[in-house]
Amino acid sequence: MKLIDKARMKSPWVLHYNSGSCNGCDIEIFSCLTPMYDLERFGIVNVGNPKHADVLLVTGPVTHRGARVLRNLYEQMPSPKAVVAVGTCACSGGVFSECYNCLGGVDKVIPVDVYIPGCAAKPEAIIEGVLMAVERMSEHTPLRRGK
Amino acid sequence: MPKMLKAVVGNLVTKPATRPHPYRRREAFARARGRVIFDISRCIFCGACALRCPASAIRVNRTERELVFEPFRCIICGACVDGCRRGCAQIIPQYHSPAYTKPEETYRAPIEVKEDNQL
Amino acid sequence: MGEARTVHTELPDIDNVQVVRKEELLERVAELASQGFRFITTTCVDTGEQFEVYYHFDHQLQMSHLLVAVEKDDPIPSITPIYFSAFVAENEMKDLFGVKVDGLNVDYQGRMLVSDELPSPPMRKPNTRRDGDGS
Amino acid sequence: MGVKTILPFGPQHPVLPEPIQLRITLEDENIGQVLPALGYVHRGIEKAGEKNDYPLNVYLVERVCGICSATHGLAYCMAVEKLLAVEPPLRANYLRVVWTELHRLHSHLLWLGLLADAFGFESLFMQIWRIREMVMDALEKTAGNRVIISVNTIGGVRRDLTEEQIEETLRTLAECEKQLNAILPVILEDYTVRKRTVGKGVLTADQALRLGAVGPVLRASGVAQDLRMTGYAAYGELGFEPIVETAGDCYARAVVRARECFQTIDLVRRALQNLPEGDILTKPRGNPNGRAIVRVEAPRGELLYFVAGNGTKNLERMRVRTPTLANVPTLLEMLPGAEFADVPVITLSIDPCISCTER
Repeated sequence: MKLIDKARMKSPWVLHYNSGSCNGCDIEIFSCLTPMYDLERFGIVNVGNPKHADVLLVTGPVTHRGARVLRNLYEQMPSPKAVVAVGTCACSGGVFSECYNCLGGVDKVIPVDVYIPGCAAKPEAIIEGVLMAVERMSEHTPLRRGK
Repeated sequence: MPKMLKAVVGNLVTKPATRPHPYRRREAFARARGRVIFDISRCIFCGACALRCPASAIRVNRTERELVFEPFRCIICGACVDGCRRGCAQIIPQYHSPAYTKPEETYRAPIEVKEDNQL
Repeated sequence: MGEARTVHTELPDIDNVQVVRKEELLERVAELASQGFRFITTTCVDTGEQFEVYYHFDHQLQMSHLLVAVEKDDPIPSITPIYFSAFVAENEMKDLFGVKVDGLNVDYQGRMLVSDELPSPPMRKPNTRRDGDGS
Repeated sequence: MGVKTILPFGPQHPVLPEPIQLRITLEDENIGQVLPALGYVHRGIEKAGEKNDYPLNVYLVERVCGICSATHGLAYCMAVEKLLAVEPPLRANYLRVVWTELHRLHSHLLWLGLLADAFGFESLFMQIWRIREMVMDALEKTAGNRVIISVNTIGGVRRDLTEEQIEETLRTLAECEKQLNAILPVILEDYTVRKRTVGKGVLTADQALRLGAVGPVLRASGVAQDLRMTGYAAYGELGFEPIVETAGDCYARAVVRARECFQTIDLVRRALQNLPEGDILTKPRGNPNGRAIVRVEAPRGELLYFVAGNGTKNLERMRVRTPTLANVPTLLEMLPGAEFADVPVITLSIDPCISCTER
């Protein structure tokens, strides 16, 4: 079991979901994967399947319709898992906090581990945030698994 | 594909474009909008910044002489800086780092001479 | 169906607006279509008393507009038989304002953008007409 | 006649960075009918635009879409300026062109990268995005933020450029152009790319006009319509010729965008070299009253703002018609008959921006 945990920390796979953001943070997440910032240095791979993922990157203030998908994705992810709210909208709603179709923040729907502020969040901040999430996951692994 | 070869070979010999971010931090560009800070000693609690904030991230309580700022709601547009006539709200190039919680920042005015006299 | 607009002449306004009755709307749209106009979009403005619906068209970068004023509960005909692509704009009006549109080719039942959690059309204003009998 | 299957494509899909669902009716591998299901990104910005004071709306509309935020800010500011009868200074108009065009450049490069990624041509994707980072750095150095640059304000722009920054931006552009010259022929002449795009998703000029297509989709079908021809901001002084291709397929759309990259670099360069001296801001006075329509050319096509004011701080109505909304119906005409494996490429070819579409 130890070995698997170690492997997971060495190479966390991330899943990205846009729950109603303006695309600003999404393209910054993409920027992180490209040569200038290169998240793959840390073994971080962007995957499309929630069942493969360890870290969920969520952008956007969470719309009503997006909330259902988000909850579904979160439940599909295997434990231990971490959720990173990328951008001001995902943290608290930002400018959209008073819009009628927005819930205002990812933490209204699913528990969030790391908040990355910024509009749009800088790639450097996203890298730091993901690494923080991984660190936290390694600390809390037994807890999250219910042991 | 042969056209690509030139670029591929070029990439082999040039140094990597990657910024080794967490290990060596890049100096933020001088005019970058990183985060908003408040120099509360200059503040007169007029509330101009709170009025101008599109995300309502700033709350000013004039009677309590208190300014509450939520950095996790701030969209770093700089509207408060434009609106502040006292130079209290400022933008610095360094971005706000991620955190496990999202605390509010509360700024209180330093105790004034007038209040000292009353005590 | 009186004059739709009460804007004073000295205020800035849109050029090239033709006020039409809703009965003759389809006819006028078909006319524009035959002249090679490209449909841009519709804009619904809730004046409180009634809906003002603008239809925007473009030909060689010159805009032309049709304006229809309808009572809040009256249906307006869909222009989708003439311009297929209008279904997006008309569904959007239906979503946001609750405008009744007759004969839509693709009907999302007022749930294209707005999710089921929101009970009423979010941008509709309360009826301010004094003799208003509608809701 | 094969078996009919209805296949949902999205909302969370590896090819699409954004949530949109296409309900695709398949007959074996061929597409019969397509119905888009929207609403995953609808936030209600038009409503929020009525609640806020009109100067605050600038920051709101910039967040309609992160990729073309400068254009949204520009269009909104132009509409309110029309109502307030404010004329921005000449220097502000030139600076607006600089930032809007830099945004277009980064948006087109982003799209070309995603296109390469959709083929599985990952090396090219990385190359293009590396070039794009130069543009992002130029934006951060001049405007202060990478994506949402917030430079437009009612009556002008919020930041000025120093001589040094102009020099530096010009150098960056020259380097960018050099590298693009090395890369773009690859994407346009490569066998794989041609195989995947030529003849896919054909839209004739007639169809495009009837369906109301805008932007590169319309120009790739042979219709020379670009709102920059109307000469808003400083485009009138700088002179502008639209780029047109006639084939109307995915390949033509890629060519239009690739050629527009060079055109954009040229426009920025000329705007920077001819930057007039003077103020950058005319202070607006009063509250907007009346109605105005402004159309500008966003990276994805025509962007329309309808603004109605009633003499108070709040607007009576703000209507945003974004380019992708006009291009979605073309998908319903292009996809039927295509093979299922081509769905990502054809969908990408209109450069969908869902957060624009739904606001």
